[in-house]
Amino acid sequence: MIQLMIGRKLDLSRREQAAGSLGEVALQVEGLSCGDLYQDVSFEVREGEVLGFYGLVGAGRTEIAETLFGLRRPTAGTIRLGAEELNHIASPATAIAHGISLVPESRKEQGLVLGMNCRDNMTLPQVGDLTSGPFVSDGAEIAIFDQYRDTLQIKTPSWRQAVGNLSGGNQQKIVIGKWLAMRPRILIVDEPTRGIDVGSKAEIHNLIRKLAGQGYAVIVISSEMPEVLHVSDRIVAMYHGRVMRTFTADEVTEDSLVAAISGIDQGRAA
Amino acid sequence: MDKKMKALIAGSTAVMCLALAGGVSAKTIKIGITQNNVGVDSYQTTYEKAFIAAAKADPNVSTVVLDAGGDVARQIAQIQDLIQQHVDAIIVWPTNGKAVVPAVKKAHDAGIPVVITNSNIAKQGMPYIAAFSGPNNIKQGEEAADLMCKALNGKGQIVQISGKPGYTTAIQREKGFEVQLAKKCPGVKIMATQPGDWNREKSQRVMEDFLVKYPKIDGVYAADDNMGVGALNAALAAHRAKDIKFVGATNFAVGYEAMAKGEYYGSVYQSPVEDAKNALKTAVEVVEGKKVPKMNYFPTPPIDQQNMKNFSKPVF
Amino acid sequence: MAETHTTASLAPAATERPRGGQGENAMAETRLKQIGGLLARQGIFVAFALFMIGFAIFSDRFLSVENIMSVLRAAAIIGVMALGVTVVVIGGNLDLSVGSMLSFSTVMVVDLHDKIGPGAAIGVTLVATLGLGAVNGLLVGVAKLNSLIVTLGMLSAIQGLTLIYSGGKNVDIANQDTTWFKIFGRGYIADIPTPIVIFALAAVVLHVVMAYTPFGRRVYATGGNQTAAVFSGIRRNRVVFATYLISATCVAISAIILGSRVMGSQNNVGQGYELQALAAVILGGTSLLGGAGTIWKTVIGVLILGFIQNGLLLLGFEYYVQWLVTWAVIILAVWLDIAAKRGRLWSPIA
Amino acid sequence: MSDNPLKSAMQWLARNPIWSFILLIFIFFSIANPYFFAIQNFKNILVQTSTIGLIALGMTLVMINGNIDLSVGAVVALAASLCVDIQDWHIFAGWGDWAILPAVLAALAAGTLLGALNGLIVWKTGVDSFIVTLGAMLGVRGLVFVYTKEQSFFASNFAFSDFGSSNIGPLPTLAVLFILCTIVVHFLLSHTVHGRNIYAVGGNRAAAVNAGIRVGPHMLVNFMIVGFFAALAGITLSSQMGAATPNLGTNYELWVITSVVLGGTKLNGGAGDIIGTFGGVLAIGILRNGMNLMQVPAFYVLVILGAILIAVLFLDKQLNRKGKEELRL
Repeated sequence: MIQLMIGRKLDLSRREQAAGSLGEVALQVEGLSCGDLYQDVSFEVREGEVLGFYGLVGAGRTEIAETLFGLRRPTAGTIRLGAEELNHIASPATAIAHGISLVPESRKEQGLVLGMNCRDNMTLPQVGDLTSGPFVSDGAEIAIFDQYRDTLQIKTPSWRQAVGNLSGGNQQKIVIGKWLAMRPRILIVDEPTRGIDVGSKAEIHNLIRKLAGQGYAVIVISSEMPEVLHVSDRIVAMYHGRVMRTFTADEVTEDSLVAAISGIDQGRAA
Repeated sequence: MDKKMKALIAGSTAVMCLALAGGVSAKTIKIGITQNNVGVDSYQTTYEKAFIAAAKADPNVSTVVLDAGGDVARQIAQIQDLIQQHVDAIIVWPTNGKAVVPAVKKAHDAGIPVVITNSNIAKQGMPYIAAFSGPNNIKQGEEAADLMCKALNGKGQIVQISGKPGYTTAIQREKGFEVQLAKKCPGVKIMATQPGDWNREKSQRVMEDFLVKYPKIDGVYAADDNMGVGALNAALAAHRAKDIKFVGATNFAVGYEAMAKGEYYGSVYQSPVEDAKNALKTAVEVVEGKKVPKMNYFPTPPIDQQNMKNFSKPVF
Repeated sequence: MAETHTTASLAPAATERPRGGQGENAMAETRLKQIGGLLARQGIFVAFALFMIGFAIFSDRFLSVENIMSVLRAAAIIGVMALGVTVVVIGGNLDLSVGSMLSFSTVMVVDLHDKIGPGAAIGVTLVATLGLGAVNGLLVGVAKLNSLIVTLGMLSAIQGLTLIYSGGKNVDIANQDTTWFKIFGRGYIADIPTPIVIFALAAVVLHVVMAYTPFGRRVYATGGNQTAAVFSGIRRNRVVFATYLISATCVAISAIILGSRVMGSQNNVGQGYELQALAAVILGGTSLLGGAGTIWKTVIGVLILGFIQNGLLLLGFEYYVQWLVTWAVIILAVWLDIAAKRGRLWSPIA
Repeated sequence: MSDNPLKSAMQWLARNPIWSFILLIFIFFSIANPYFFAIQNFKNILVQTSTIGLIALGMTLVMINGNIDLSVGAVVALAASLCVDIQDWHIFAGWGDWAILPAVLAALAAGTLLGALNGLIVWKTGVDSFIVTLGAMLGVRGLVFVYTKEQSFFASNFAFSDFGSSNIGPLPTLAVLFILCTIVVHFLLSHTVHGRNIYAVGGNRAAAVNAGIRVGPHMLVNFMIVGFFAALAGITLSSQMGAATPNLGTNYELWVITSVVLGGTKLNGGAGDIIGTFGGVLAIGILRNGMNLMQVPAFYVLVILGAILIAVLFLDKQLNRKGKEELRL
């Protein structure tokens, strides 16, 4: 029945190629809680791995991402980044310093300054480093923009274009480019393809796989089952602020995934 | 304790003590005052201090000192509040001579005598007040016109910098000056009038524009010395001060000094201390049932470079 | 090249507004768009030039060097303040406390001049003014309270502080002719009045800071979209705090010019200046929503206001006519500005 | 069981910090000053707040819309001047007390028209209302001086000022008028389609357009309402004084906005109500009255008012916090 709902079969063939090439544990979360939002969340991500977070809206996935990015203060638990163990991450600036990047859920509200041009948006997190003397270096900025425009195939007449005038897909690519340009160790993408056209969707999916292939630790949060199944190596299923089960690529089935995120097999979660 | 309180601003807190003490002994006279806008210039502040000091010197008097902050509506509210407190007399420094009439009538109807201070109430309000105490602003305008006429030997072209538009003192001084000049000194022409808002910097800016517009200016009349000195500053900067006679009103310390230096021709001397004492005395006499004249003007003589030795330097 | 990247990034929030009515009057609209493209960048210049020409026709003294210098000198006081306000507004906030802060600082610098000497007076005043700016910055930046109300409250509170400090009295400098303090308001540097030099210098410095430094970029981003700025790792608290410190510094500089020019101060000397400064900022095309605007256009806004006042006075109009004209000018200039940016004259609001 | 009403009252106060604040200062002044707690004084407070209060009613609507009107102070002066001047015109000489009627109507019409002008400019040009009314604040004051030629007007007919100090039953007429208007506007905002649209337009303009609301005319109407109330406030104020001065209403816009925001209306629009505004107006009125009675020196009053304004905002922020796990923006 679920197969009918989704309308296509699972494609797990691609997974084998990724297996075995995993690197160090980039991020390990232990018993992380944040008030009523989520409780006792534990997981780890390795370099070269895509970890999917699947669940219904309100399951606490975005809030976990925001906590890892220093936007929320957890009430319990630890966050281990490489060798370093932290109780919390103080601010997005600290998160960035630790090599974490977050492509947020809402690109218009959280991802972009719509009135600002493409280049300035893309270099915003690192503008403090792109300087010659006290001034922003035009050349360094344009170089970064050109690089990611080509890599991500962003369609814009010029970097001077205000991002508000771009299509949804290109806007999203600017946000992704902005965070790739930070060369993070851990890239978190929250609903990376919401509200963008099919072509761009596929491009972004391929990109995520490619990034993992290059050794990034990637966390993908999505409410679309095909997406999460397509890009992830492992999937964390959440329900009501709790991790119900973590699936590996081999064991995941649509039935079990749906069961996990709707709280049906609560017994197994404990 | 008392010393520390004095150190506090304007000693108003001390007055509160007095007011409390007043509650204890029943025989004291309780007088409420609502001032126009303390702090807008030194005159009003000095007035307030002198008033408080004078009240303190008289053991039979306790006071309630309020400030309308230049807002007519707030002044009316304050008069209502004073009626509410059943004071023995209310002294009003009108923010506007016409607008306070009904409130004054209300106090009058409640049996509380009202003394107007500094600038007078409109004639419609005269039946409801016990007395007026203060300078004669129209007369001051006239005195300034006479000074100007003397300074220019009856011939020349001048500019006028008036007070803040819409305020009684500004209007009366302007009127007194213009009428008297036209009558007594037809040879002196007013080329232009602009408001300086009782603000020295604004007046300086206005004068700078006048200096550009008129290649020849023989005299400047400013509705107070604060603005007069602003105009003088502008003329000094343009190196034209020597050709211009400056006449002001309400002699300020800066005006007095400029006069001593010979840069400023003259002004009208008006002491806020005198003003305050006069108001309190009038109010006390009214409460005590003495006969007082309705119009209690205190003298405001003209002051110029010749006779300034006879006056002490203003404290504000 | 120099200013392109900021101006280009200042695209209007037009994308957020519903678009409609395209097709009809297409021809007229394209033409308007072409003119608009030019005006969007230079509209305020055009308006300014028209004014100057208009006044020059009717008053032969208007364009004299003497008059221009005199207007600029007087406008420098509000001008420097307006520069600081521009930074705050670009950062997405308002500062209505600058007027009473100016009164405070002027009273303080003039009062302390005779007590502790000009140098120390300037130092103490600067510190005290920055302190007030820091209070604004803490309340708006760190406590995240609404800037309009905070600075409105500060307007009242600082007014009271000034009166408490001075006891309500005017303050004056005794030896006006001998103190070196006179250079700021009355002096000349290479035949140009010092206030103009200071204003120009402040404008250049702030323009460079806003257009070419990472800090400037962060201010634009914070004003443009506060949430996105935080999500980009910008420490919003510090940025907003800093904008208020800049604003306070500008006020302190204005106060020094004002105190030196007048050689005295009243407690209400800056009353109403906050709105004049804000009007200049708005005339310069800085959006009250934040994230857009430029320093040098604020300079034009200041000049327009200064020359209107001067021009109407030279033409012999009553003061209240100046108010009526300013009413029309503010609305027309801002309308012209946004009409050019959105490419159509009338608003798309249904 | 018995503490339930108390508990819910406490919760209500926590959600509406302005009323807790009013309670606090009310108790404070009652204890601290012997003249405060008196029926006559409460009447005074109501009359004194009615001016700012009437304007605040209209301002609440405009501000929930996401707009603002800074020109109300100048409109107060214009309406007051018109009202007091016109009743003394020669053509109405034979009308007796009825001469007041055309004067009042003219003043109300002027206020409503200026409101319409502001609204029309905001609607048609798309210029932000802050700018439009900032200009109007200056321009309308200019109109006042053009009309009055700097003169104050005095109502020679005492019937006009008697109205201002008259009573209906035990209550002052102006207080009754204010309370009536409060009820009417409250009803308008909470029980009519127009009221619902006010929130819709302020909350999300694009969505309001999609829902078929004609946003432009809608905002125009609200600007007319605030203009009307500013004019009405000008009339009641001038009838309290029996006179009008051209500087009347200076800075009123600041106090009106302050009261409205204290009452919980959001500056960005979309939220707020009349009960809250009434509380905000009352809070400032009580503070001013109490400080007058206690003779707080004028200089300190300014500091205290400023500090309280910020403190209430701070309190509101603290009370509306969602908790520690809130997003730290």
